[in-house]
Amino acid sequence: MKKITGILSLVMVLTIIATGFSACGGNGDADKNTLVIGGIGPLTGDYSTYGVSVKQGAQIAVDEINAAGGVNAIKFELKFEDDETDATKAVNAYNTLMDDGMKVSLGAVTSGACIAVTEEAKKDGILLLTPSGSQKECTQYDNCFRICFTDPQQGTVSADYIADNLTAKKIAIIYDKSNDYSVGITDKFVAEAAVKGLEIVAKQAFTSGTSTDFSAQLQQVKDTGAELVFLPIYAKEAAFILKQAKTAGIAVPFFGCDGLDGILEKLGTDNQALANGVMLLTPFAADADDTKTKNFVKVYGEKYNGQVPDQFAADGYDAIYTIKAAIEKAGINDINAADFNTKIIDAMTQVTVEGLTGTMVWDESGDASKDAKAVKITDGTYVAI
Amino acid sequence: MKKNNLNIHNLITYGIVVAAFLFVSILVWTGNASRHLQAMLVPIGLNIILAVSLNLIVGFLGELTLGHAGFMSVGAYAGCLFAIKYAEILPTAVRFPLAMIIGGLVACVFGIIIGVPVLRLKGDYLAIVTLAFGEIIRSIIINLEFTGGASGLKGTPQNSNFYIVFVVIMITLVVITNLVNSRAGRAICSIRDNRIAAESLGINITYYKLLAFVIAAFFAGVAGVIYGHNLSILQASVFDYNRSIEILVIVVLGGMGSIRGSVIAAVIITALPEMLRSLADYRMLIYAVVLIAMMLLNGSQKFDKYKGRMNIGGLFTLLKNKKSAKEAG
Amino acid sequence: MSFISNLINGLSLGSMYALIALGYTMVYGIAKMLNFAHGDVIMVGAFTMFTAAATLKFSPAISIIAGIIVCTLLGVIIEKIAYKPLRKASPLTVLITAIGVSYFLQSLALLIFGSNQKSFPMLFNFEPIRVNEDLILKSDSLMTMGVTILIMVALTLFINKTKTGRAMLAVSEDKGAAELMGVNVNKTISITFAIGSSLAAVAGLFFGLTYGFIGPYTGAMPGIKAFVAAVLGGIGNIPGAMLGGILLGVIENLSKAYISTELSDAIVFAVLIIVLLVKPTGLMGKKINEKV
Amino acid sequence: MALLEIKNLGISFGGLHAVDNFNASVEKGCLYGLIGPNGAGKTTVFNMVTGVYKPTCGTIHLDGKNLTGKNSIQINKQGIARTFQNIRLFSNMSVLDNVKLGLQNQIKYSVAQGIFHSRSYKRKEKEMDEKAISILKVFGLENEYNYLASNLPYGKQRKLEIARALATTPKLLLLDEPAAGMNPNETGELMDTIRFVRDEFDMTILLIEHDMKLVAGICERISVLNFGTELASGKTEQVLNDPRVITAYLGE
Repeated sequence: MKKITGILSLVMVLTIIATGFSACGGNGDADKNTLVIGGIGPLTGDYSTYGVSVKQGAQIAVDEINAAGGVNAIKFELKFEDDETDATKAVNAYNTLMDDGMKVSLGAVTSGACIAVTEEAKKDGILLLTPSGSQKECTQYDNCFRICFTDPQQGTVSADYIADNLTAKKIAIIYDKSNDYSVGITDKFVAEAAVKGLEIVAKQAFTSGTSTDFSAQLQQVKDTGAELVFLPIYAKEAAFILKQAKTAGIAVPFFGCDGLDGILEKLGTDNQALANGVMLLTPFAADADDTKTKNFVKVYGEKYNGQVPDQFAADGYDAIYTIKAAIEKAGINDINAADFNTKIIDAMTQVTVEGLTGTMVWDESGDASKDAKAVKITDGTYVAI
Repeated sequence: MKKNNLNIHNLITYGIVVAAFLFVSILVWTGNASRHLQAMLVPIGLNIILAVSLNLIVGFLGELTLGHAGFMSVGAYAGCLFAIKYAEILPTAVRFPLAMIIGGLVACVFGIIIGVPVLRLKGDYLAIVTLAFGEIIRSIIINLEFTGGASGLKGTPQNSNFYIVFVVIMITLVVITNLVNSRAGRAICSIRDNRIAAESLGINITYYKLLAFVIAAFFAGVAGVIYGHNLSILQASVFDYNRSIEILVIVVLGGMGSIRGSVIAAVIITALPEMLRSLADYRMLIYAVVLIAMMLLNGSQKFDKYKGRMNIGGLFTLLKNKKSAKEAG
Repeated sequence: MSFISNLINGLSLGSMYALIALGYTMVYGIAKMLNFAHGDVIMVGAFTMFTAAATLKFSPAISIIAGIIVCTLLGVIIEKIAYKPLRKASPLTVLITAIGVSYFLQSLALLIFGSNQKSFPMLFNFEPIRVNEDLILKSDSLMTMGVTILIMVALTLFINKTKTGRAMLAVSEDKGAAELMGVNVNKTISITFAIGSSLAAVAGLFFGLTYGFIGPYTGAMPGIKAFVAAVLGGIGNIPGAMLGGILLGVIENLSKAYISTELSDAIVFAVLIIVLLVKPTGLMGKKINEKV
Repeated sequence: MALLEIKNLGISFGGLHAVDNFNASVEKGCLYGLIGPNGAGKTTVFNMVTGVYKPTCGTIHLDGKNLTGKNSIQINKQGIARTFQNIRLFSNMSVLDNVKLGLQNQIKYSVAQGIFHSRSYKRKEKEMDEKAISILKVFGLENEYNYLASNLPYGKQRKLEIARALATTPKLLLLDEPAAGMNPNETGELMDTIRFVRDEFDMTILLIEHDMKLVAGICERISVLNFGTELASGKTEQVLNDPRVITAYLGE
C-alpha cells in the first residue's frame, strides 16, 4: 500500500498546483467587450436531457445575437458547466464560471442546484436569471429572476383550467415524489382542486430514476374510475406512462404542465399516436404557428442533428434574449463598468420581452408573469384549445 | 522502537494535511487561489472525513458497507434542523459545533439500530443490506414533511468554511489513527484478519464490530452536518447509493487500511472530475477511464515491479528495507 | 379482479428482474465478482438493436443477433481488459473497477446517442390479450416470462450437464484446484462472461420491447434491482435468481397497489433486509460452514 | 477433581455421528494427548470444548464449572485457549500485536482512553508490550516482534500461535497438531518448549498430534479416537501398546 500512496501524493500535489493557479488563465476575455454568460445544469446523469436542452437553446440565442453584431457593441459568450444535478457541484461550477469571467449567471437548470447557486450569486451581486428553476427560493434574492413558471402557479392554473373548461370531475394524479417540481405542482393542484370542487380519486407517486414500470399506478387509476389523469411530471417518464396506459387499456385523457412539453419528441415517431388527446398547459409549443417559434425549431433542428426543441430549450433561448433586453434597457455599453450589475438588475423589472414562451414582464419577486397556452395533441401536432 | 515508527508514520500523515492546508491558505491569502479551488475545499475536506471514517469499517474491520451516505444524511438532517431552529437563539460559535455533535450522535444511534441486526451478515450480503438501509432512509426523508421532502431543507445558516473543515479533519484523523493503534483498534483489525481466532482469544466480535460501525457513523454524521451548512439547500437525492460508492472508491483507491491513502485519494477523486471540466463532453468518460486505470495499476501484479521503481513511495520502501536489513545484520 | 391484475403486473415486472438477475448471478456464481456493469451491458445491447433496426434498417432477426454478438464480445473484452489483470487482487478492487466500467459505458452511450431517450423499435408487435374488460395480459410480459424460464432451465442444464459447465463449477469452487485438474481457468471465465453478457443482450431486448424507451442510464436501476433479486434468491444460485426476481416484482407491485406508492422502494428494501436476517445467504443460498 | 471433565460428549452433523460418547478427564498440570487416524473427530472434540460447535449431547466442565453450550468468547474467558490445525494468525498484523491481542482481556483500558492516548493508555500499552515480549522470549521470537505475522517461517508461525494463546492466561491450553509441518529438529525444540510452558506457567495442556515421537515423548496420558468413538485411554505407554490402537493405526 505504501507504494500507492507514493504515486497518489505526487498526483495530489500536482492537482492542487494545477487547480490553484488555473485562475490566472481564465480572465483573458474580460478586456474585450464580451459578456460571459454562465449556465449550469446536468449534462450527464439521469436529468442530462434538461441541461442539454437549455444549453442548446441558449447557444442558439447567443449565436443569433452575435451574428447580428451583438448588443450595444457587446458580444455574448455562453459557457455551460455540468452539475450532475448536485448542489455542491453546481456551486463548484458557478465558481469555475466566475474564474472564467462570468458576468451574468443563468443560475442552474434544476431547482435544488439553483437555490444553492443563488447564495453565491447574492454574494457576488451579479444578475442570476434561471431558465427553469421553478421552486420559489430560486428567486429568493433581489438579483435573482426566472423565465419559467413557478410550481405553485402551474398547480393552481392547471386545476382552474380543468375545472373551468373540461367536464372531468374525478381526477387521478401520477407524480414524481422525488422531484421538487412535481411535488410542488401537485401540492398546489390538490389544494386548488378542493376549492374548485374537483375530486382527487387517486394520488400515485413514483421515483424518477428508479421507475420504468407504472403498471401498479395505472391499475389504481383504472380501479378508481378516474376521468382524467393529471401528470405534473417531465416528458421522459410521461412517455413510459402513456405507452403502458395504452397496454393497460386506459382511455381517459391526460393533462400535464410545461414539463410534459417535448412529449412527442420523447415518444419518437413510432409512438406518436400514444400522445393523441394529451392536453398540456405550456408557455411553449414547438408546433406553434408564429414565425419566431418556427424559425427557432428550424435552426435548432439544423444545428442539433434533427432534434426538436422542448420547453427547456425555449427557456434557455428566452433567457439570453432577456439579458439582451435588459442591457438595451439599461443602456449598457461597457460590461466592465463598475455599475454593470446594479444597472442590469434594475433594468430587469422594466423590460418586456416577447419570447418563445410568451410575453414576459418581471416584478420585484423575480417571477415572470406570462400566460400559459393550453394545447391538445392531435395526430402528432399541438393544437391550441 | 516500534512505537516510534508508528508515531512517525502518523505524524507524516498529519504533516501532509497541515502542509496542504497551509499551502492552500497561503494561496487564498495571497489571492492566488481561483474561486473554483476555494469552492472545492469544503467538498474535498468532507470526502476526507467520510473516507477516513469509512476506512475504519472497510479497511480495518474488513466489512463492506454501502450505506455511508445514509449515515451522512441522517446526521445532516438532524444537525441542520437543529441549526435552523436555533439560528436566531444561539451564536454560531456554539450552534455549529453543537449541531455537528448532534448530527454525529444521531448518526451513531442509527449506526446502532442498523448495526445490531445486520452485522451478523458478511461480505456482499452486508453490502446489499447497508445499501438497502441507505435507500430506505432516503426514501423516508423524501416522504417526511419536516425534512422538506423532495424540495429539500432550506434555511440552514451557511457556516461551513475551509478552516472549520480542517479542524474536523484533524480531529477525525487523530481519533481514527489513535483508535486503530489502541486496544480496541487491534481487536477490530483482528476480526478482519481472522474472526475465528479472535473469538478464540475471547475478543467480543459483536461489540467491536458495532464500535467500528458507530464511530464511522459518527464522523459520517458530522460530515453531513458540515455538508448541510455549506449549501443553502439540503436535498435527500444527493445521499443515494452512488454517494456511498464514491466514498468506497476513495477508500479502495487509497488503499484499505491506509489512512494517509484515504486522505490523498479523497483529494484526487473529488478534484479529478472538477479538473476535467475543460474536457466538457468527454469529462465523465475520461474520469471513468482514469478510474479503471488507477484500479488496474493498484491491483494488478503485472505493474508491481514498475511501481516499485517509479515513484516516491517505492523509494521510501527501498530505503526502509535497507535500513531494517542493516539493523537485523 | 384488480388484485389479479396487480399480481399479473407484478409477475411481469418480476420476470424482467429475473431475466436480468440470471446473468448477474451467473457471473457472480462462477467468477465470484459483482459485475456492476451488467446493467450497462443491457443498455448497450438495447442500443445496438436500436441502431441496427431503427437507424440501419436491418430486419428484426438480424438486429437481435447483432445485439447479442456485440454484447457477448463486449463482455469478453471487458473481462480481458478490466477484470483479468485483477484476478488476484482484492474483491473490492474488482468491484470498483466494475463501477468504473459502468461509468465508462454510460458516458460512452451519452456521447454517441445523446441524453434524449430513444424509442425502441417494435421488433415484434404483439397485441395485448384481453381476457375481459378488467383483465389484460401483456403479451410482451408473457414472452419475457417464457424466455426467462427457458433460459433458467437451459443454464441449469448447461452448468450441470456439459463439460464446460462442469469446468465452470470447478472454477467457482476453487480456481487453483481447477487449474491443477487441467481446467483452463481463463477460458472458462471468458465463457462465463460471454454467456452472462449475451443474456444481458436478451434482457436489453425485452426491456426495450416492454417499456419502449431506452437511454444511456437505462441499465443502472434494473442493474441494482437485479442485484437485489439475485441476493434475495441467494447469489450465485440460478433458480434462486429467478425466484428472487419474481418475488421482488410481485412485492414491489403489490406494495404500490395496496400500501403506498411513495414508500414502495423502502418496502422492497425492507423485505430484502428481513429475508437476509432470517436467511443470511438468501432464500435458496447454501449455508456455508466455515471449516475450523 | 480433574481440571477438565468431558462426559458422554457427542455431536452429529445431519445424522452423521462425528463424535459419540467421548469421555476424558484431564488432571491439572497434565500433558494429555488426543490421537487417532485422520477424520477420527479429534479436531471436532477441540471445537466442542472451545465452543465453536455446540455438542448434541454430553457435558464439559472446567474446574467444576459447566461450559457446555457456551460460545468461544465465554469459554476463553473461563480459561481455555487453543491453537488451530490450519494456522490462524492475524497475518496482516505484527508478531507483537498478535500476542497483545491475547492480552486483550488481561490488560484493559477504555475505548476513550485509547482514542485520547491518555496516561493510562501509555502505561497499559507499555505493560502489554513488556508482557508480550516476555512471552515471545519463551518461544525465541522476541527479535521478530516487528515482523508481519505472515512473514514468519512456518515453524515460527506455529510457535507464535501458542504464544498468543498463552497470553490469554488460560488454565488449559489446547494445541491442535503443533508439530505439523515441522522438521525433526524443530519438533524436538517444540517438545522442549511445550514442557517448559507446562512447568513455567503451571499449565495443563491437551494436544492433538500425529507425530508419535512427540506424543510418546511428552504426553503423560492419551486418548485414542477412531471413527468418532473412544478406542482407548490411559497412560501413554499402555495405550500405545494396546493391540486395538495398533490395528487402528496400521490396519489389519
